[in-house]
Amino acid sequence: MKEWRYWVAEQRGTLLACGIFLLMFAIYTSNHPAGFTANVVETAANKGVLLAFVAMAQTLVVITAGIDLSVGMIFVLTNCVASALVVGTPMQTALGILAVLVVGVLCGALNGAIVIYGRLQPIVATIATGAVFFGIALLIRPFPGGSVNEDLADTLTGKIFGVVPASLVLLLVIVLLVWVPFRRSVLGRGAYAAGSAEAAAYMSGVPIRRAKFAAYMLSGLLAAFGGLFLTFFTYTGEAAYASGNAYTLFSIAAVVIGGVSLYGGRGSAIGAIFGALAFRTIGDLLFVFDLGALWQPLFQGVILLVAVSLGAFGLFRIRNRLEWFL
Amino acid sequence: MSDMASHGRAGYLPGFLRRADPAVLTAFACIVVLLFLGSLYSRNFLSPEYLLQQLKVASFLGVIATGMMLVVLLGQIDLSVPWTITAGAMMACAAAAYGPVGTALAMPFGILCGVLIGLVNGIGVAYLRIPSMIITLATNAVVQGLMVVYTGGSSPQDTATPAMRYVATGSILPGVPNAVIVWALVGIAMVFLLTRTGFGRTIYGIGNRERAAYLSGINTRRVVLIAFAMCGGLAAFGGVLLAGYASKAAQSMGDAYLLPSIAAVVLGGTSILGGRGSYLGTVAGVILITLLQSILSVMQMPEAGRQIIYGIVIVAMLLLYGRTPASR
Amino acid sequence: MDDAVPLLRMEGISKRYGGVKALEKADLSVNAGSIHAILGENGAGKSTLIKILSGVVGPDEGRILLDGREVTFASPAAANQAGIVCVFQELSLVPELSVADNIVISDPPQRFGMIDHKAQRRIAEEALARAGAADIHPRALVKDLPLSRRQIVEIAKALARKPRILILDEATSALTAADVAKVFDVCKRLRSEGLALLYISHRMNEIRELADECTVFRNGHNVASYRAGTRSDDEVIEMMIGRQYSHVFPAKPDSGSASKSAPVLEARSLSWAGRLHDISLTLHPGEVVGLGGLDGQGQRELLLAFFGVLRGLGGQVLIDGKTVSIDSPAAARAAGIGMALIPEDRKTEGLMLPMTVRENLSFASLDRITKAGIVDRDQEQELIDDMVRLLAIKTAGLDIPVGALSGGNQQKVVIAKWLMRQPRIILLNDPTRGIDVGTKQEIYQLLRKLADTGAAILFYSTDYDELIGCCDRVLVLYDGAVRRELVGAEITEHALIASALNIEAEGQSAMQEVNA
Amino acid sequence: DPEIVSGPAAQADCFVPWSADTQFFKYPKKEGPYRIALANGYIANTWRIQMVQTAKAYAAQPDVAAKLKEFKVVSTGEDVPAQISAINNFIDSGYDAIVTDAQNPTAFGAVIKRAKKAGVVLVAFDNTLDTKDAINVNVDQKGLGTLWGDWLVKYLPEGGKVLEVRGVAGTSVDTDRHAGVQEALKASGKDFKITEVMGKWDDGVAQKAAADVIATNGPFDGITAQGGDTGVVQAMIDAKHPFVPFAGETENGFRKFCHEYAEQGLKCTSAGSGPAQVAVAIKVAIAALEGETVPQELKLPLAVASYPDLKEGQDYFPSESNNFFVGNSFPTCGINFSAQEIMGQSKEDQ
Ligand SMILES: Nc1ncnc2c1ncn2[C@@H]1O[C@H](COP(=O)(O)OP(=O)(O)OP(=O)(O)O)[C@@H](O)[C@H]1O
Ligand SMILES: Nc1ncnc2c1ncn2[C@@H]1O[C@H](COP(=O)(O)OP(=O)(O)OP(=O)(O)O)[C@@H](O)[C@H]1O
Ligand SMILES: O[C@@H]1[C@@H](O)[C@H](O)OC[C@H]1O
Ligand SMILES: [Mg+2]
Ligand SMILES: [Mg+2]
Repeated sequence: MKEWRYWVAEQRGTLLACGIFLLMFAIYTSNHPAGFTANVVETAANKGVLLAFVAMAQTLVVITAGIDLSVGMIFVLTNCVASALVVGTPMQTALGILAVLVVGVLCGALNGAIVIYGRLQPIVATIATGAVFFGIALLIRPFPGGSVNEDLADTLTGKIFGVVPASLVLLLVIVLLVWVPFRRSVLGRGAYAAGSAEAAAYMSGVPIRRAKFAAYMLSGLLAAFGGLFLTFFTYTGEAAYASGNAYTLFSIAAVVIGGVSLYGGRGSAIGAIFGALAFRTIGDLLFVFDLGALWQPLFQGVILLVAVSLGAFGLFRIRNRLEWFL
Repeated sequence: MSDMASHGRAGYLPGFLRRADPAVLTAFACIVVLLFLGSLYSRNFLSPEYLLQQLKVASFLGVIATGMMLVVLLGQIDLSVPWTITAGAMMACAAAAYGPVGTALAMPFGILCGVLIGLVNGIGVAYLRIPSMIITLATNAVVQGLMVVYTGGSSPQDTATPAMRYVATGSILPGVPNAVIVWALVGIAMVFLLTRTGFGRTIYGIGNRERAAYLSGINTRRVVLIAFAMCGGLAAFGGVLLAGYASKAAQSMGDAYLLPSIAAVVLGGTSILGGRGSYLGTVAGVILITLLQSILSVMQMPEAGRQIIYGIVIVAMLLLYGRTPASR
Repeated sequence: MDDAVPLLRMEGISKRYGGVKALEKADLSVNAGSIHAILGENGAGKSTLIKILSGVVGPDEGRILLDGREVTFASPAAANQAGIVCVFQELSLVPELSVADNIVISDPPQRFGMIDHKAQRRIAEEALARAGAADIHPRALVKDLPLSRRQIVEIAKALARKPRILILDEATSALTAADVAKVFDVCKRLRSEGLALLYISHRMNEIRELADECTVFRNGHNVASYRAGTRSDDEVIEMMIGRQYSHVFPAKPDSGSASKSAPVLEARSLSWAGRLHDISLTLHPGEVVGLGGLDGQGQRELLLAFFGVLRGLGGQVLIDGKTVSIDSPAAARAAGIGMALIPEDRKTEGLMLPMTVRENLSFASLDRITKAGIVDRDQEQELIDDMVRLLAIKTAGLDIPVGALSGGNQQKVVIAKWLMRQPRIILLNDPTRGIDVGTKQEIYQLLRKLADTGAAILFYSTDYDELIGCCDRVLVLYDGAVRRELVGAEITEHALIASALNIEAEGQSAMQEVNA
Repeated sequence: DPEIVSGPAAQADCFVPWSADTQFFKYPKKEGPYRIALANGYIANTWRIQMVQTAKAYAAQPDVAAKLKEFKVVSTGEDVPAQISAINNFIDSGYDAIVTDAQNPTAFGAVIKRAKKAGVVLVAFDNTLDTKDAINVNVDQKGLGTLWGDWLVKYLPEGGKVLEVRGVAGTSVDTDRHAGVQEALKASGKDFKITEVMGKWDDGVAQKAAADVIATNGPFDGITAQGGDTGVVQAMIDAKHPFVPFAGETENGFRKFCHEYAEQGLKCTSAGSGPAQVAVAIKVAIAALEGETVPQELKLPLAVASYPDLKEGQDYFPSESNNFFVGNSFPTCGINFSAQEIMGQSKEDQ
């Protein structure tokens, strides 16, 4: 095999997700009454980036062969915290942002501690911590409200030079500052190894607990970036139970569309970002196709079903039935 | 050590006792502790009326969790439970609009709809090898779409039939709600299925290692398909009961059952990775969750506190007995 | 040398797993610059000993002295630090990572706190070359490699860690002669570099060739240590199994007597996915037919093809002279066909480890022991009793997890679960891998007994001795095709190796005759 | 930008300002026909489905249809950002007015700015927006709570134990209604002991919560519930709880019960916000585009029906589903849909 083939094989999931997204986005913008304009892209980007953060957060945990059903609640909780703290002078705002991120990291650390050191199954552990996070969010914000530094918010949700959505730039920066270093670090590799074959990794002397713990903490951090950005986008905080759960489920869908294996050890946060953008575009398609209002949820459901079934096409190429069970 | 053929008879304990692990016992102990704590707040928590009422409410979750347990034993999960419940309820009520025949067939029809949803899940998981977490998420969205279209598109009949009401709220044995009897029957059937039938063995086998089960000549895909269909049917049955209980079907009725049904199964000691768990544990888990929710609700705890305590109690109980073994 | 402090001493090591004493007051002493073989039956405690040595599990009692100083290892990483590196019996590679990632996994080269891919690649290439596997691409994913290649990667990974003590726990069990030879070269080179090697294997010839010192384990305790070459094989085996040991292989019937009956299984021009080419063969009741050749030449695929696992098969399969299409193991085991497959990897393909011995034994026969879907427990018990007796399965009970049995007994459970169906055609995929000599012998005898009662057996083995000792005929595969058929006295080590390597030799003309 | 003018509004019977200090808007007159969009959020409950159906029916009425070039509906689910983005998209696509049932009252600041800049009329109803820059149409949620509280005070002159079944925690609708109930009971000066549970506007949840609390804290002298009322009554029946005065919403099932058990003590007031308020919202949007004066906050009358005046065929429909909100007309605005008409209409429609 040529070198580039190995690269393509490694990136297959990501490339596929990227392809799906580009196709869907092309369909969307070419049918949009306003067309492919900076405003339309900005709107789509803002909405997509939010989910992209949560999906990245989910990815980190999924890579370790875990799942985080509390990720949406961390997102909601940090949104509520941000709506209380990220205001005032630039200094206060900066400290507020720091506090929000710390809250996210702490939530992730709590999950990690319970799963890794408490040895509980991630699914149930995070169902439970999700309830706790939501409860705290509700304490902070019994009703929707609060505020945020609007100048900063407008900058980050607006356009740079009137063209490039600032949200995409922000996302890129976070990817470069958080994901890439993690991916290329020993701990990052450890997280993959633990997700792929924990016992083997342990026997090989990989620091799997530390690696998984780091993954959970960074997951909390990324979810907090999501919560922060939600606050910039909405100017407020809200302890919304339904949307917390919705983001959790969306993030799982995004991660899968993004080529991240739910069995752990395979996939990348970049893929999950494209998965998130593609998932969001499913919703946007409602806007350009003239569907009866009552048919819209069904339409979204069917597209989602098709998108997640795409991976199944590979199945027909399988010629050894034992490969079903990998 | 010599050949141990003679040991055979010792294995003749009833299945549920043989499998009764410390987790199940601890779960039941937790129930007692919860009741005790509740009784400190109000003596009424120990009254027979309250306990029967709890059992009745628990039986809806119980029926739903039964199906969930089946797929969890396979190492899978069913996230389509919320709208499967709703679809079961709505379709049962819808059938009642079609004269006496419709009324008579309402319950089976509702359950059948759940089975169909389960079949779609099962095909996705077993034949298309899509991770269950994701295919069931998608079918949930599709069923939601169908129900929204149904509710808005044709004048819906959403009143439960008298039979549904009777099954959910009547009592054929004095003092014992029918719903509890229904759950008991479902539970007995499930215990029998899991411990005495070949199908039950293959469920555990597949949950442990599907590859080995397949190479043993088991049609594992069919078993997975059937398990999902049963899970769908049981969720829909839960919906039918709920509709009977509330005497009507409503869109959001399934939302409150997804996470509790998973939590109940796991609190009962069933491994979320599949292959290990007993029905008795699920019973304990269901009662635990139901009691916990009820006690927090009645204690006038504000929602925020209720969520926090709910989460902490679940983690605490799991730390008590739900930990995976240490690797060293 | 004897009065010098040994590089490693283990003293009074004990370890229990629940009620099982895996080790009891075991001692071991290893010198630098030597290869030390550990021998013993399945379940003798060999793996447990080295797991303790390499920090995977902690001992209940006893101490480890390295250079005369007492050490304790809290983790494999700690043992690595001290220069102890182990190639485990259960592979410790991470399938989703690349070969290079795996080779450097315990201590990747770093620059600015991040993994240095260039350096990692260099290390990997070097280690692969030292292990004699320069053909493996460092970027290939481990999960895409066949088992034999993985074992080589595992060895390369161990070498990259620059060990002082290198432990190979059945590291060659899935390797063919050619690969084994390469590994031996490596071992010998390392010895000359002053390393200590601990070598565990059930293959006597390997130990004969390689070892300087030997320690024999039985029932969790070291029963003897001796310099290599000072004991005969039979003596060693008797130490291991603690009883008299004679003929390994049962006598074969007159060659050709079986092939006079009508074939039960026949393949005509089977081909599949570019991995099997135009394979034709016949299998008669009462025959043991071997599949030979280098590992990975299509033998496994051929067995899977018969067993209904492969899709898109070309050619025909005939049972009792009638064409059949078998599309699943369920169809293969059905009445009228009656096939059984003892799979390659008992842990993932043969058994459900956490389930009980009972459940595993009857798992393939559930259809036979259920009436209206309900398990008939009395009938189940009877069948299980028969099988436990027939195969002399050693277990502390039928209701303990099968995973608690030793490897050899696990393998017996796999075989028993299929014999319970009384199959007419038995396909075996390297069934004695990692099995001690005593158990192997029992299996050979069993196979012959089954053949004598009319079963047809198709037997793939990576061990040439086995093919020679057991088989009436051997089909040697090369690149997915039958290269040569050896019958009766033609089955010699020389012929097997020559045709496996596809060497132009005197075999060539004979082969053409066969094909004609 | 709308000009801020003084009242009264055009069509003053319908466009009732919220309070004395409510501002009035006059938008620059635009030529019709108009492109109007409805940006709904959540869709999967009967109230919302009824609302969407009413919107479609209203837009299809000949006199309304004549003024519309396009009427588009999008439901984005419970996710606030998705709804915000939908509105942004409508603005960017040049719609003249956007009507919305907002998932969150405070999150739409940036959208409101953007709509204002683009000269788009933004009307929120039901779940309205905390803003002075868009038009809000709603019933008085707190007033609804007050109405319920007053009803209980009237029937329990000596005070007593009251069960309050609340809605979804954290929503303004729930908080406002709750505050209304509490204040009314407190204002009575009588001794009321209130037990609260969360019913989530859902019959099943409300029924379960009510059954629990009846078993542990019952019996009660009076009950108030927002949403899920049918389930609460069902829980009383199942627990053989005596029938007591009940203040609740407008579900048909609830009203059927109220009728059936009135003589046994289930004396009800049934009041709430009809889904038809969407039609009022559209009506205001058109008026604004036509350059008429409209109030910034518009108060709709509550649809109330109380013991002993519940009329069959008008206030409740025995042969119809339990599951729709009966109060669905605003006669002062000329909006007179019956719920059955709405829920049945689309059969021919599709
Ligand atoms: N994790 C475990 N749990 C329970 N029993 C165990 C465990 N590991 C090993 N044993 C038991 O300890 C004994 C020694 O096992 P060990 O694996 O050391 O044997 P071995 O000599 O390596 O055998 P083999 O040649 O089959 O690999 C066996 O009886 C085995 O069943
Ligand atoms: N094993 C390798 N051999 C040679 N070059 C490699 C190897 N792995 C990665 N590279 C090169 O290193 C650069 C980064 O690769 P890539 O983005 O795949 O790394 P990554 O995904 O961050 O980490 P990993 O290599 O652990 O997968 C690319 O130029 C790639 O071609
Ligand atoms: O106003 C509420 C509406 O927003 C919700 O959708 O259903 C219940 C109503 O009370
Ligand atoms: Mg890579
Ligand atoms: Mg071993």
